Amino acid sequence: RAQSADPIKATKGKKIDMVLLPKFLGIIVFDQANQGAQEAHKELGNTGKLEFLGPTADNSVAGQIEIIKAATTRGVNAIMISNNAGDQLVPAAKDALAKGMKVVSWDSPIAPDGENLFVSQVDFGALGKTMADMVLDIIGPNGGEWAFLSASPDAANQNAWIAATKEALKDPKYAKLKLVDVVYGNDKPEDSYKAAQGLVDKYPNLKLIMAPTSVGAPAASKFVQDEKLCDKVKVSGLAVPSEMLSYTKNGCAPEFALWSFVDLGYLTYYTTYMLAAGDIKGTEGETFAAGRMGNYTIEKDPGRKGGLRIVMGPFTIYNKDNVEAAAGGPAPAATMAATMSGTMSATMAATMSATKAK
Amino acid sequence: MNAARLTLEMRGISKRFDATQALDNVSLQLYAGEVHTLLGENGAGKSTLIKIMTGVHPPDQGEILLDGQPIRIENTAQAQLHGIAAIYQEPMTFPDLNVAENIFISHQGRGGLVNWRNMYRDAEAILTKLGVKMDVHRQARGLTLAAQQTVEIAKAISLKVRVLIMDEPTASLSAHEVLQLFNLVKTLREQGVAILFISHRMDEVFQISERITIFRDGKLISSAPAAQVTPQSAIRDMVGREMGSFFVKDKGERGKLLLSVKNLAKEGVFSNINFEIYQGEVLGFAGLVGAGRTDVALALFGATPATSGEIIFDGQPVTIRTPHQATQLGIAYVTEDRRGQGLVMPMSIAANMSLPMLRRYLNPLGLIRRGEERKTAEDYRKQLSIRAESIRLQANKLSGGNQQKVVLGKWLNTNPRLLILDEPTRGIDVGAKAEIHSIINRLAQQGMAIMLISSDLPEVLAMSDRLLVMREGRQMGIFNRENATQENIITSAMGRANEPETALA
Amino acid sequence: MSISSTPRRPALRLERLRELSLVIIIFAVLFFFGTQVESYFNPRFFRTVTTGVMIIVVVVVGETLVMLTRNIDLSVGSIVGFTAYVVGRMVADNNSLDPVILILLAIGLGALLGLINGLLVSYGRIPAIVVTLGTLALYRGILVEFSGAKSVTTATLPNWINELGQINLFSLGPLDFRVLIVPAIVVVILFQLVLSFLPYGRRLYAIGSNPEAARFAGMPARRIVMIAYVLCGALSGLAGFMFLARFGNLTVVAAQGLELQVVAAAVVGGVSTLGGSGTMIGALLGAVLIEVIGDSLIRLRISEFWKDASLGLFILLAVASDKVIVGRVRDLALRNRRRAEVIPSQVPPSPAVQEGSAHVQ
Amino acid sequence: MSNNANGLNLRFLRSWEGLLTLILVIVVLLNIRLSPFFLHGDNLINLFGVSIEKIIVALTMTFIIINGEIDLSVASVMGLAASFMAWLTDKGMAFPTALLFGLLIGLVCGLINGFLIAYLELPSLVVTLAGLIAYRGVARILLEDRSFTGIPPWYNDLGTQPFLGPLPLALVIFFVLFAVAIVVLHFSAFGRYVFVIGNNKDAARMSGVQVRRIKMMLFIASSLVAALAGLLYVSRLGAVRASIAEGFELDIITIVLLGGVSIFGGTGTLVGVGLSILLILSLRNGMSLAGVTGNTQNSIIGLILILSVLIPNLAQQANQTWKRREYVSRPKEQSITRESLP
Ligand SMILES: Nc1ncnc2c1ncn2[C@@H]1O[C@H](COP(=O)(O)OP(=O)(O)OP(=O)(O)O)[C@@H](O)[C@H]1O
Ligand SMILES: Nc1ncnc2c1ncn2[C@@H]1O[C@H](COP(=O)(O)OP(=O)(O)OP(=O)(O)O)[C@@H](O)[C@H]1O
Ligand SMILES: [Mg+2]
Ligand SMILES: [Mg+2]
Repeated sequence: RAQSADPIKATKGKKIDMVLLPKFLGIIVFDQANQGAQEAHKELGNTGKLEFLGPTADNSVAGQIEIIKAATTRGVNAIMISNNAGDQLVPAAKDALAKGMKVVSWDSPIAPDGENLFVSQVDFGALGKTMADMVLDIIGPNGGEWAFLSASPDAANQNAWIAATKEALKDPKYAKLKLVDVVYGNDKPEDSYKAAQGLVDKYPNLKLIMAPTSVGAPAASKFVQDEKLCDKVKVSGLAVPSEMLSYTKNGCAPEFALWSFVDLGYLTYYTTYMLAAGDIKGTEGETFAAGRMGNYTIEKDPGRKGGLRIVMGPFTIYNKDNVEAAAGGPAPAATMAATMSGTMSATMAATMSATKAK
Repeated sequence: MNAARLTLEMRGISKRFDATQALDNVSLQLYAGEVHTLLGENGAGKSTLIKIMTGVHPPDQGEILLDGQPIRIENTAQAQLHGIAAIYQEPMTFPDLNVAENIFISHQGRGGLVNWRNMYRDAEAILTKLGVKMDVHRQARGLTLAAQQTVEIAKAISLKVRVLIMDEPTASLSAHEVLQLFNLVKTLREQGVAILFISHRMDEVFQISERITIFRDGKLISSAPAAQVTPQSAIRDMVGREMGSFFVKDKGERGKLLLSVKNLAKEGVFSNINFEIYQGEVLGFAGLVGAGRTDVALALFGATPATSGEIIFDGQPVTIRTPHQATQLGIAYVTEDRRGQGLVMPMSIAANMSLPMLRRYLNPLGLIRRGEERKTAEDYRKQLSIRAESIRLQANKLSGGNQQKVVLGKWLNTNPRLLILDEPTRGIDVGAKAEIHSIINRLAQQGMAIMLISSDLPEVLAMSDRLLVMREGRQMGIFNRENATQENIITSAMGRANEPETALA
Repeated sequence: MSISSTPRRPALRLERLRELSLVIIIFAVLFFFGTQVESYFNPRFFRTVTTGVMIIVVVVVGETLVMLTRNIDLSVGSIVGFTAYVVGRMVADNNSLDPVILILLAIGLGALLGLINGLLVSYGRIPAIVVTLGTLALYRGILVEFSGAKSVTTATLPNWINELGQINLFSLGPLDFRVLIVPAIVVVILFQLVLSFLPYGRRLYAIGSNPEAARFAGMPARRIVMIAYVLCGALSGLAGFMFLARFGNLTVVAAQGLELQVVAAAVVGGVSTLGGSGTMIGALLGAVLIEVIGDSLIRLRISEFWKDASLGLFILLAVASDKVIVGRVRDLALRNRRRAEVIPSQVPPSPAVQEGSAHVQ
Repeated sequence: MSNNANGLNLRFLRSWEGLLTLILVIVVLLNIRLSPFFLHGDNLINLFGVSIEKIIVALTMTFIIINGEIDLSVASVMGLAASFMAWLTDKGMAFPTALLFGLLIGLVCGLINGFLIAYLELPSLVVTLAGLIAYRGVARILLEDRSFTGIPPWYNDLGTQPFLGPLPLALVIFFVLFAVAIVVLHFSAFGRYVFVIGNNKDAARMSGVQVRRIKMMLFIASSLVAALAGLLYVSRLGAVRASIAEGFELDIITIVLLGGVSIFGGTGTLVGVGLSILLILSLRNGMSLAGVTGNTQNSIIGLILILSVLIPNLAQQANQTWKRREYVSRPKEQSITRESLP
């Protein structure tokens, strides 16, 4: 990001109809993304419409396809998709592209030929490493058994993060961290709670549950707290600070991470608007100014052959020192105590030492 | 009887179902302590009148008065509040409840707790009074029709009623149970209950009634004290013409042996059944309710296969495990339970008739030739004088007797080699009964073998060439026409002479 | 084949038989896993099963009431989610809300939703499955619409709710009985008594067994069915509160799909979808059986991906063996006594007819 | 209720189907008014296209429900057929052969369901609920968390490109199956038996109908068609995951029930189901075009489902009460719920 000296600026006030499509409705993070998108919508003075349309949780795949199809028919100018349907969205998305629509994925990408580009919240490789670090940090150098509690086997981003983490684990310094299982909580608190319960039943020596899902992490924390196992089994993952406050404070979930979904929605909107307005072409190397978030450059996505992305960047590691401040609301990244960029190591280390200092 | 008090009066009642005028301006008076009998052909409107009395159907016109006061009856609950209870033509039991509960379900008010012990005790007492012993703890599911009917009777008489309506309560009972029922009716009568009784069995009617009212085509034809009515005049009023003599069975030619049954048994149900049926022969089955005749028929038809024994059909030993196999062999079974096993209620008469022989009505593509189907149904409608506006009418819109005729027609149409008739004339009026008897006669003459199960003793006696008597799952003997007298049969069906039941004979 | 003339004691009733057979199967399952899994029988497992089953049990009791009348309530999942979420939000906004009032609110809200179902089914004369498929979507839709996608989290709940799930009622040796299983046990016992001894309960059976006969017998069938729905809703509301207390973190999709688990538990427990048969004890055992299978499979350490296939297989096996056991035992019982006897009695007809004896104390 | 043998007749048309037609006309008119895109050829194909697999399975589901049973496992069979096909292709089997095996696994599922329901006489609700869990589970075992994308382009084109005129293959198959289903259900002996069994299983058996065989055939057909639909779904999506088609069963059953088929069996027509398909699809399409999605869309469909039965019922009830008033004055009416009448 922020490489070119002369970033492209958005042409305000155009009429561009846009659809923001989350994985499904009813989860706080997607609503936050919508908040960010609405903010950008106003800021850019778009005279078109921004619609926040999503399927239900139990009909996500078919529902996403239906919404894309309808948007294509209606001649919407651009659609922003958090893919929950794996590669199954590709034909519908290709169709949309063929009709001249702009398709931008965010949060969870589509296969490259079904989109213009992907607005990535973080660098997936870096996130994998961060998760490995958090595990190491929490269960200590002596290592032990730990497991993933993911959303669903079909969530592209979750799978990518798990894969990235496994990749990172190859580093000898993680040699003693034994990843024993990956289970799924379907993005429902009760299923996640039971999945955590299952993990603990299954692995008596389990030391940590890593839940890279905003629904799974608090549910797993609640379970270990209910079973008074917080001393034995810790929880970490990606979660919303306000939902983790008490668990972080009482030590059940000492450390977790998240980026701002408001920012993600804002950036996605900005990118898509500029693409649809013709300000940017969506080619590699273009650098543009995304309002309050600064400048971004379109680059190759190392994780997806032939894919393009922009990486939003900073995300935050939360612990008992900063979680309270953040819990008030999803604060913008800039105000956070410890932020990290795509190539974070320095700040990371700082955060780590902060935790260990205690 | 002149002193009798008018309890319930129906004035100028009319009721129309689509194209059928079921009742046309009829009036009826029920007096306290009097048995009033309704007579009429199948479809004359008897059951409809009753359903209006109990609030099942609203009348189109007319009014109902209780003790001279006009009353409104919009549903059965209200009828019950007025002290009107009915035994309907088709038993209305609750299959998942046990016998005792079935009897007392209407007693259970809103408050309080169910006292099971008292309920079982009282249920047993009532059934004892009815002259039957039944396991009151048993679920009603799977009870024979006669047993269900008995439960219904027990239910009705257990209520404290002022008007008791009985729509063909005796249709599936044998002489013994009928006698017990009539004894009960007499005590109710003494207590001042007004009783409305319906039956197609003439001897019963004249035995019990004080007053007889006759319907034809929904109209009231006559209403008079029983003493002024003779069976002949009653039949004339019902049918609108003179009727020939009663049953006739020609002594037919006995053809070759068709079926022989050896040591047939079904564990816990019946055992050691041995008989033969020849072509052109009518083998009657007599016995009390629950003797196991239906079970033997069901075993032969493969519905509930026997557990041991031999069946030799047309010279070949066969095992019949499903009704489908039986029909393939050319066996037809006219069930006694027309509602449960005979008819597909919401379907048309035509569809019901063609069902066992559907393949006869298929074109080469496997599609049903509706025209042919209707033609057959039309034929049987005429032959059996089924009272229905059209053969497209749903079976559940027919009167009880007419439903029975549809079931008969359906199996006659298969032209079987062995025809098993289980209570074939249950609920069928005198005119049609004679018609059915002549059909049976004709079929036998044409060489069909017929197994006739009937609780109507005069009927089996008159129609059978030989008569097999069963009692409690055992075969008591086979009587030839010559020695099959009423006394012989009853004695045999009730058990040996030294048993106390013979007191009845 | 002699006939005893003394009245028989009631032989094993079909319902008892089913319950017995389920108990046998549950023990068989426990035994099987006991041999497969090391230290299978531990106190935690007991807790897992009891706490896992308690919410379902409360709902399945309500569902059974409805199913007995030959109806069905598919909206229970949405009612549980709705009440859990709404009550959760209320108490999150006002932490000082009295617990008793909160629970009553949950029950009342559930009852209200149940009342809507009941009115539509019994007075609107709409097939139950149509109504409750509709309200399944409707109640959930309203919840999603008005929640603004916010979650209820433990952080916003008062402590007493968060801790409710961990309070131990008492311990039996190493076995802990959590306080939240009390409502489940009470509800099962209470409604089993209702079914066995209240005229209302018997009428549920009657209506489901033969609706036409119920009408002819003059039962107020509409009211009875409606009350069943209201009770089912109220119990779902109670379950909603339990859901809140147990999971603490709720999204708007809370308890989605619960209806299938509930219907499965009921049907496995011997409640007929055609109405008229089933007991609360049976439904409870059905729920326990499914929970035990599910929890045990996890202990097998099979891969996550094998879990569902094995669960489905085990349910099938359980239902099939239930069928076989019940069938066998009933055959045996039938063989040993004669069938439905309608036997001429030896007692001469007595002149007096007992009048309208009451069996309701 | 139906007069005619197989339940297709005019009186029925005047009530349930007539009502559906009326609502359909209203919805279509509204759609045309509210969205300029509704009548576009593309959109009309789309209207079917997005749900084509569901409506194909709705056809066999109609038979099953009229027969008095239910098949909750269809969506899982769809998923299993697709996953099995994908897994085999992945293991190196030729794609067309793998497709055949996909159908074959559907047959196996049908045999299992059918055997347990028809011959062991287990309740279909439980059997197919267990099937719903188990078949999906097998799909999970095969594909785990992987996504299979090795679909040959020609197959993908079948699902996305026009096949006959402007119609894609799946739509052509649907129309053919619909015609066949109407003939079989309403004009053939088999269809007659389906109705008869749904109305009165005992009477059917006692009339020599081979109840078990018919049930067996129905469940096999149901799973086979579901497998076919699953494979067609793959051609439209171009990728397979183990979760493919998850949750479709409820939509499928809703379509059939709204079509006037009684859940207790014995009544219903394919005309009604056809109308119900058009109605639900137009509704969904219209709402999608209007930007109404997710739970709101479902709620509106739920509401319409209820209202479409409620309004005529209330009208009829009011009419009856009025009639009764003529001879009685106490307006309290007591009767039982309609659907609980046998
Ligand atoms: N629900 C209904 N719908 C249409 N027609 C009906 C209905 N119920 C009865 N009917 C018709 O009304 C007429 C009178 O029937 P009802 O049952 O009163 O005859 P019934 O005198 O009791 O005859 P049976 O001796 O055969 O029992 C018959 O023609 C019958 O078809
Ligand atoms: N205990 C039982 N369980 C299930 N079905 C039973 C039982 N007892 C009898 N039945 C059924 O009752 C029907 C007929 O019984 P049964 O043979 O005793 O009657 P029957 O001798 O013909 O007397 P009826 O004069 O009443 O016709 C059959 O369907 C039989 O299977
Ligand atoms: Mg009659
Ligand atoms: Mg009999």
